[in-house]
Amino acid sequence: MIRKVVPNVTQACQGIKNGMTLMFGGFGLSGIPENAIAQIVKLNKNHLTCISNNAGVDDFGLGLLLQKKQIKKMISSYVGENAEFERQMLSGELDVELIPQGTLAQRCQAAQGGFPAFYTPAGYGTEVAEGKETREFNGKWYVLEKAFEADFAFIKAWKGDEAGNLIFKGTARNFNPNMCGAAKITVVEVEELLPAGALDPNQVHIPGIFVQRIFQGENYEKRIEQLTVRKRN
Amino acid sequence: MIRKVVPNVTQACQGIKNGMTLMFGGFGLSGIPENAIAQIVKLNKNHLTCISNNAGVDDFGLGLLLQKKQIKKMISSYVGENAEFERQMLSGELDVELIPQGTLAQRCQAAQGGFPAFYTPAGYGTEVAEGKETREFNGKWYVLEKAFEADFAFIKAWKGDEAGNLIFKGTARNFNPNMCGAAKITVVEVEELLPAGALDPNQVHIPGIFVQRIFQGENYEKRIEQLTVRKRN
Amino acid sequence: MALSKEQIAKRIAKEVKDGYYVNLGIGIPTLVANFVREDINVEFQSENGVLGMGPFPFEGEEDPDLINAGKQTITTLPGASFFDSAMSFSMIRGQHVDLTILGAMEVSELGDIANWKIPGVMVKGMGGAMDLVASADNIIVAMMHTNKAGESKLLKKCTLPLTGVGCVKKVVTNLAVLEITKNGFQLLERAPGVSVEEIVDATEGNLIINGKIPEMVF
Amino acid sequence: MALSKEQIAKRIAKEVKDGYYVNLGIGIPTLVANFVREDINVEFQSENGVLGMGPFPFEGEEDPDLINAGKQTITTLPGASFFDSAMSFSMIRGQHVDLTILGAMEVSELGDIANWKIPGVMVKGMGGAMDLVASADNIIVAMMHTNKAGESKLLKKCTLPLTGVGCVKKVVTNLAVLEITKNGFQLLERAPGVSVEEIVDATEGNLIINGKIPEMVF
Repeated sequence: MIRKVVPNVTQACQGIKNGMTLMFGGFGLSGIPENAIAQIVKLNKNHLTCISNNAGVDDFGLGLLLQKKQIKKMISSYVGENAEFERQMLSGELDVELIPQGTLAQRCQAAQGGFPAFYTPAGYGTEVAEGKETREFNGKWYVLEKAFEADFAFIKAWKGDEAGNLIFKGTARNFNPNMCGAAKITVVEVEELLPAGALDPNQVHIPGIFVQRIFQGENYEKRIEQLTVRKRN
Repeated sequence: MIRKVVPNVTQACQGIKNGMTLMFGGFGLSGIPENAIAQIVKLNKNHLTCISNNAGVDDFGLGLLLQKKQIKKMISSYVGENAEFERQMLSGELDVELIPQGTLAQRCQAAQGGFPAFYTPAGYGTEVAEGKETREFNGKWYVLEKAFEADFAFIKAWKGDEAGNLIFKGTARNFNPNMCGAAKITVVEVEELLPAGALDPNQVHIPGIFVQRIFQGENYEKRIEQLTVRKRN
Repeated sequence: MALSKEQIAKRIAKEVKDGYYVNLGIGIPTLVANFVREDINVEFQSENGVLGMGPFPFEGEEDPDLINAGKQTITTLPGASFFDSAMSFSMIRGQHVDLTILGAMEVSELGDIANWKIPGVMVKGMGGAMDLVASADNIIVAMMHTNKAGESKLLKKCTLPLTGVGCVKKVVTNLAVLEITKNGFQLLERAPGVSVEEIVDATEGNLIINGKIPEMVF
Repeated sequence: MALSKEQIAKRIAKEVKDGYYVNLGIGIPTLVANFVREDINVEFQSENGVLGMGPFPFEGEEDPDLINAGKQTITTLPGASFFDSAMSFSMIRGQHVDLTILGAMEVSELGDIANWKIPGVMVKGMGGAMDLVASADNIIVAMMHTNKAGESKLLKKCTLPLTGVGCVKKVVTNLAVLEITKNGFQLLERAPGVSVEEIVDATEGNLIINGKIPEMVF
């Protein structure tokens, strides 16, 4: 068994440099690597390119990096919950590349799996396809999209073991598994870190081979963005 | 919940016609759809194109279809355990397309996921790439491979529920999940068919949306091809 | 009288058939789930990674690890499953989802749709919409017939950046049900009490009116 | 004296470093697992969908749902995982596997490899070998130096259909350890008691001999 455990977030985040490209798992505020984000804020690294489906909210998630203007460029599919983001984008302070959500997922998956490029129908005929190669297969048009190239992927899992095997919970799974192994170094924080052998090998979502560092996360806030409930009868 | 259950293998295999393209899960004899194969032998459909990593052994698995000369063309990555297969291939009775195993998996995955084509390094510079488009990305060469187009996918899962959700066991998983939803109709046989709600939604390997028909399989032989054991001390 | 958002959702719910997997966008489409007939079997997919969504949770039972694509807390029904984003879009791109219902800022008579960006004013992003409209065979748009300035949202040609081209099959607005055909918007039904003339006035794109147009029935 | 298959495996085992994920091909490569130092941590991947393979099962404990890519019954160690074929080749193609050891019929001085087909005689198929050799940075070939007819398997140019081009990094045979360099096979070590002349005679491809060639140490 190859051990991937590091003792804390400080060591897990070693090696981050100004100007690097970082991936972050999560959808909205669900399944985001809270500990790693806090550490990157603390490290005050800047000129970062961040790949993440969303950009957090004003005072949480990647919004914390935006507040401190650590982000030079955002690659996302939806950023609609963040006023500071919108301000920086419209003023031109922040470079933003908006891409279809499925394309975002597959550009991660391609990086993980050694595919340099793939054809997808998403965005054909729109400004997303501008400057990109397009091509017809079986009478339908597709856009050529490339694998991401990133330095770090920051992942949040539910349970993990010392070998780096991961299990995600509910819809906190989202982009997290797709980003594992999609960057040079994959750093995972977990709610529960277990000894090797504690996870059923049949139920592992992501094998440890895609993970370089794993650590026990702390103090999860797990904020809810849109609390929607029913009244009990 | 959308119910996918059919009462038996006869109904599960309805609609198979001579000349169709069929996918079969399994690696060697592990995780093969034994019930569906027996039924296709019984139906005596022929001129079939079969997509399967292997071709079974002389008297089991897809070897049973080969014996009865029901297969016109085999698309596989490795066929080394089958004398009748080798005879039919070398004599020219059987048309064979051998492709890299990872390419086979990804051509299934592409069909499942609506990707018409992808670039892979496997086979570049070999006869596998002959007649195919090749292309350089970042200094490395790749071959353009296309998604499969199949009529039926025959899948063997361990547990399944009425909604078509599937869990596979051990290395009997192999190509089975990749072939689900990769053909017009996906037919699944399971060792244990459970009511909806019996499977943990977090542990489902393949959601029912990729499955059209599911049935309780019977009389699994689960032959072992290479029995290798240690002596107890 | 023009329909309320709930009524638009109720009318669209009639398009949901037994055995459908359905993806609902944010806004009016989300409301459709409340009006689907109880005697048919339907599963709702949300592109953030869940199939088999149920109603909102009871107060106090919300789970931050269980949300829909609108970031709302949800529940699941028996037979549900969770999956990653890549698999989610395999469902969508691979045409395993039978019906997609989404909102729009503009729809053209050719079936083009714009719903993600107003240059210089608002850019929320396309989210999963571009994958959905590029892939799905069956796309219904739910929206108001006109914008807040009273201008038609059913146009000859979209003025905003497109989300997808030639993909919308049907539009249900507060005034009418329309099908996109080769020649433009074919008027199928009108809201109860709304006249054909009102619809003509509110529609900039080519409107095809064949015979008597019935009122919607819910 | 020329090495036995076990000795070839034993020598190759020295190339396996702490923290490596290793994929072992059928034949001699499979034997390598038996000789890896016990004080280092290594995980074996098998492309049919398992990481963390252990030894063969005890008699009576074999499981038909638990095999390796050679279709042999196996066991798993703590920290193991199962996955589907597409994910398995994402590990391989994505260069997450650190070392690939496989057999060959022919290797050329340029690092080309042929191991899947003899036209008109034998076609077993390439299995996962083409993905492995096209992707891995670190590929070691384990094979006999000559074929049954006594002809060299280390050639200027492969005569059989290729599995991959310019990919082999090292070759360990029953006679020698050789590295593939720009100029051909660089002789690194010779089997105990085997002379450099014997290796020269058995090698058709360009052989580079710099200085005194040490005997292998196990």
